[in-house]
Amino acid sequence: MTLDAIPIHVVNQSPGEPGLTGNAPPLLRELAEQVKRLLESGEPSAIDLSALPLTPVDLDWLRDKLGSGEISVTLQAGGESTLNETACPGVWWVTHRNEQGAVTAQFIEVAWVPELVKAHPQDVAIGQEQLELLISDL
Amino acid sequence: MNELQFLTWVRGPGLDLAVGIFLLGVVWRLFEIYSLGRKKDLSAPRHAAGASGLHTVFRRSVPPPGMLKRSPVSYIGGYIFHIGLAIVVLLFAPHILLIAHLTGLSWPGLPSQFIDLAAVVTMAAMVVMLVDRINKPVKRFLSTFEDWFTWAVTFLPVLTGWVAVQHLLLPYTTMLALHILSVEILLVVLPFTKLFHAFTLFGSRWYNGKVNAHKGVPV
Amino acid sequence: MQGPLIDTLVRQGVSRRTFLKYCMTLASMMALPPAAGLAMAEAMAAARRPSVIWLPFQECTGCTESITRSHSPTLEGMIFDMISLDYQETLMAAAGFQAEEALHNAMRDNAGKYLVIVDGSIPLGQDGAYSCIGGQSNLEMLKEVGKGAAAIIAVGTCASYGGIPKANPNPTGAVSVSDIIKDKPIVNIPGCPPIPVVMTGVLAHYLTFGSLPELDAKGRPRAFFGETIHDRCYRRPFYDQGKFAKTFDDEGARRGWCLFELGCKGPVTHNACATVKWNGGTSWPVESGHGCLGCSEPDFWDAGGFYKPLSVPADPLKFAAAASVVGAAAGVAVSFANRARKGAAKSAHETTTLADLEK
Amino acid sequence: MTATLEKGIRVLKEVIDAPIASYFNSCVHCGLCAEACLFYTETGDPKYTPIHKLEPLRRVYEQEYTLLGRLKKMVGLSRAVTDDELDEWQELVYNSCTLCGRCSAVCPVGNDIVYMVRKFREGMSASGHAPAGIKGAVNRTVTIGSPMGVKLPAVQAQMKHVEEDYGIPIPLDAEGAEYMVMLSSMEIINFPEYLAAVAKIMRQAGKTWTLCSTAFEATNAGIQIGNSDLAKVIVSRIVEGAEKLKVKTVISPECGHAYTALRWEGANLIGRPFTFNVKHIIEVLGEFQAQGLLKTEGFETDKLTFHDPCQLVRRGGVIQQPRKLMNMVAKNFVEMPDAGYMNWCCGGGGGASAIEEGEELRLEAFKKKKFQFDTVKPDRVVTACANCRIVLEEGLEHYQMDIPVVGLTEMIAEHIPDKGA
Repeated sequence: MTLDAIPIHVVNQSPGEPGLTGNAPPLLRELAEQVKRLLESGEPSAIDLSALPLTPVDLDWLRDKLGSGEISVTLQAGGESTLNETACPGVWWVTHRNEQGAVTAQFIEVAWVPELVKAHPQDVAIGQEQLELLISDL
Repeated sequence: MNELQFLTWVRGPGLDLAVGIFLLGVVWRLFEIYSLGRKKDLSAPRHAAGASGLHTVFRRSVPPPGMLKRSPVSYIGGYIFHIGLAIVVLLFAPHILLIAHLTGLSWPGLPSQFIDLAAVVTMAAMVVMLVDRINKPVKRFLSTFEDWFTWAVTFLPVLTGWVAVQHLLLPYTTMLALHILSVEILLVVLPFTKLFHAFTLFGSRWYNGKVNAHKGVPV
Repeated sequence: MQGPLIDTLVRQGVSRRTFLKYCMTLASMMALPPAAGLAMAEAMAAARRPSVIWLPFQECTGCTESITRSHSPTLEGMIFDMISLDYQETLMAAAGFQAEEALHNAMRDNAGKYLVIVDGSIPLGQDGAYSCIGGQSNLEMLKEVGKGAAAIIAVGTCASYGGIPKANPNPTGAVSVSDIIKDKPIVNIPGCPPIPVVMTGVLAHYLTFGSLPELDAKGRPRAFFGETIHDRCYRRPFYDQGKFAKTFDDEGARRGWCLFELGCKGPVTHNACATVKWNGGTSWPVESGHGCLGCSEPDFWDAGGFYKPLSVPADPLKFAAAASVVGAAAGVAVSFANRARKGAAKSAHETTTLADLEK
Repeated sequence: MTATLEKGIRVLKEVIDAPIASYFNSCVHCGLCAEACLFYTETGDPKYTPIHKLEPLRRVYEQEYTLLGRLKKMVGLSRAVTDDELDEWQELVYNSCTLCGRCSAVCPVGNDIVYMVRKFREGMSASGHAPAGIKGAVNRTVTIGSPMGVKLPAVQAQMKHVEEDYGIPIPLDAEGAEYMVMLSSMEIINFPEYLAAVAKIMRQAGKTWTLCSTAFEATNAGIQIGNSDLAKVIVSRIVEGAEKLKVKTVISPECGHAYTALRWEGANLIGRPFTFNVKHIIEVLGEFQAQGLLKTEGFETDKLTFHDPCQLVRRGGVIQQPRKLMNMVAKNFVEMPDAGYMNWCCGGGGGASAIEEGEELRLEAFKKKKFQFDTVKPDRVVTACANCRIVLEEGLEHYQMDIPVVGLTEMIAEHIPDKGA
């Protein structure tokens, strides 16, 4: 039997949808603060979702509110990672998985582009070498 | 000693010791008390319905006429805390497990929410009884160190057990260990204090019933 | 993100993104702020490889196996690439005098700066003769190597608390690292075996911040050992509802009910199994249907039986028969004494006369 | 330790038995016995709590018969019982205890407290700590034959009086009679109607009966003071008399403690079962009534209530008979609250009425009876114990309540037609 099949009774219910703890809405305010900071000083920030007491229903609610934006990045690096921009540009929903596909970490990042997406100059330098090699082979 | 070592000690050697002293004390005290014997009553007996030692053992669990009104706190508080103790001790799943493990006997328990309520009500009743002991001139007058001590020794297992289950105050491990320790203290002092009434009560009621049944009085 | 470590990794085909992702995940597991992942990556990439001496004492190599054979060898292995493992008997190619020389060179060259990892307990019985390496007892070796260490990491329950060698009756007189070394920072990473990511987390923390992570009262990193298995167990709701598996094959066990009655030590065990899981996040003991043994706690082997529920004492009726017999003997003795006293009082009875009513 | 104290303690060691040990170990100091004791309820003084009246006995038990108690005594954690202490306890054990047994009836752990008080009095009397009033009564009973100093000639004068007034012969020392009738001094002096009543009843029932010249006095002050040796001397006279006259049944008069002394303690005092039965006059009347040997005519019409003597109900088991007899002759019989098994004591039983210095306390405790009487407002009170009768009369007079007290036997006899039998 799968874990999902086990009926879990969530005691801490707020009025409204069952399973909501009420811990999700304040995150929207924090995100607004972080977006403001990004605009003012260019400083990126992030919220570590696995460190917070959020139920799956909370996460669904949050993801639903934030919606989906224009960019979806899939990263294959020691397992798959997805970095999806939400309907709020600059706010990214980041999920890291390991090789087995289990979620190892989940963040909401506030950045122009998540750090992980950017190519590192030294990697670019390697790419340059690669290109030159290709050209020399022409 | 860390908390797991503490728990291991109270579950292991501590409990061995406590149960040992308890059994030793109970057997010794029962011999000490009942070996004194009593003289045969040579007067001609009179028989009456409902008059016997056994009748009195049961009948004394109910207040005699008029007494409930005269001392409601003693009776109602006493009932609540004795029944509450019985519920908490005998119907809490982990306790049943312990008994099953020791004796092989097992029975269904109550949901922990109910046990939780019973524990709180029991503690409340015990506090009321304590206040009554402090307030009532007769009880205060009769009270010695032993009365306060045995109250505390009885109250602590309920309190620590409840706090442990509720995950309050101290880490669960420490609280559980303290709970078991408090039960051990209770076990050790029981045969040597008034708490021994848990055993002698039956003998006392039986003697009273028997002596008076000889006269044909159902007491 | 530049430095000797990342260069090595890149050469081995690990991308910078993979490394960054790993650091972010690790930071999240260690309950560090999200930004720490990036800082960690930057710092570790540039870190100088500290010299590490790994001392194996009374152990079963399970801890080494746990770490070296963890499911994502590239990731956990990376950390070992961040360090210069100068002495590890199980892994090193050198042997005999060559190995001893490596040890002494490392100690001399990095005096005061090297890290010591210990797995296994230290026997004190027979002057330590139960476990010797190259003719030197574990005790002497630990003292000698420990002298120049920056910090010591005790890996596994044996090194942390004495573990199975220390189990009753402890024939070798086994003790833990912290029983011997008192003047060095010591991190305990207990578990039988410990969770690999805890080991790498501690190393990463050391490399990133140059210090050891915050420890609890038992010398364990709070980030991983702050909560009990029970607190984070997915079967916890069943405990609260009073739904328990009674045997390993009953309906309750099949439905995944709480394993408390089958002896689970989750409520008193501090470890991260319930969140980090094992085998690359595949599963962990409770999820596989077996209660927690409490292996990351001191003396778990002697904690009253793996299959005895916590509320059930180890063997409370141990003295029951003896106590009852002694009680009966005492009781009978007192009875005889009492009867003698009463008899004496009776035979000394003087019939009361009217005159006796007066004082 | 004085010789008398030593003797007292030795006697206590003799009488402490398994029930007492069990009782002391069961007491949880709940204080409920106080609520059952009229000396506490009417004074509110906690020292009158029944179990507290036994404190010295408890210590003797603990120090002599428990291992821990002996250790405690050895290391000085437990005080030895002293003469001064027993002096102090005299008031608690005698003046403020009528052996009514209400405490024994309510104790939730089942302690028979009155059983222990009775035993404690053995030690108190042996060590010389009994009150002067009861000592005097015992002295007169043993030396003269009656607590009030009544001698045979006084009884014979009474007999003559009755024979003249009613024309019924009163047999004396009639061997082989079925019943031997006992009297209490109280009846001989204060209530001579009793003898006449018994004569009328016996004549109607057609039973043979007799008085005994060597054993006419039923009361036993030895039981009240709590001394088995002296009680034995007194009860032995009755046993000898009854066995000499070969009677089947000895009838205890309307006196509570006389009944207890003869019916329940007698055989144990002499150390062998009686060869005759012992019955209270009310029991005998009840039997006659049931057998149709008791026929009455007419009814009392005023409001009557019945005061149950403690030794008859709680301590004796005679509960229903008086009610049936009352209804036989009374139209307006009302019960007081707590009547019957739980009736409140008159306050003068167990020898208490003989203690002069206890009078004030006794009258204070009488407020309980006053309350009972005030509740039903009877025109007259009927009882079946001469001592209760005297104490009730005193109390009623003190509280200026105009309620006469009558004996049940006499009242029944009044309704027996003159041409009976």
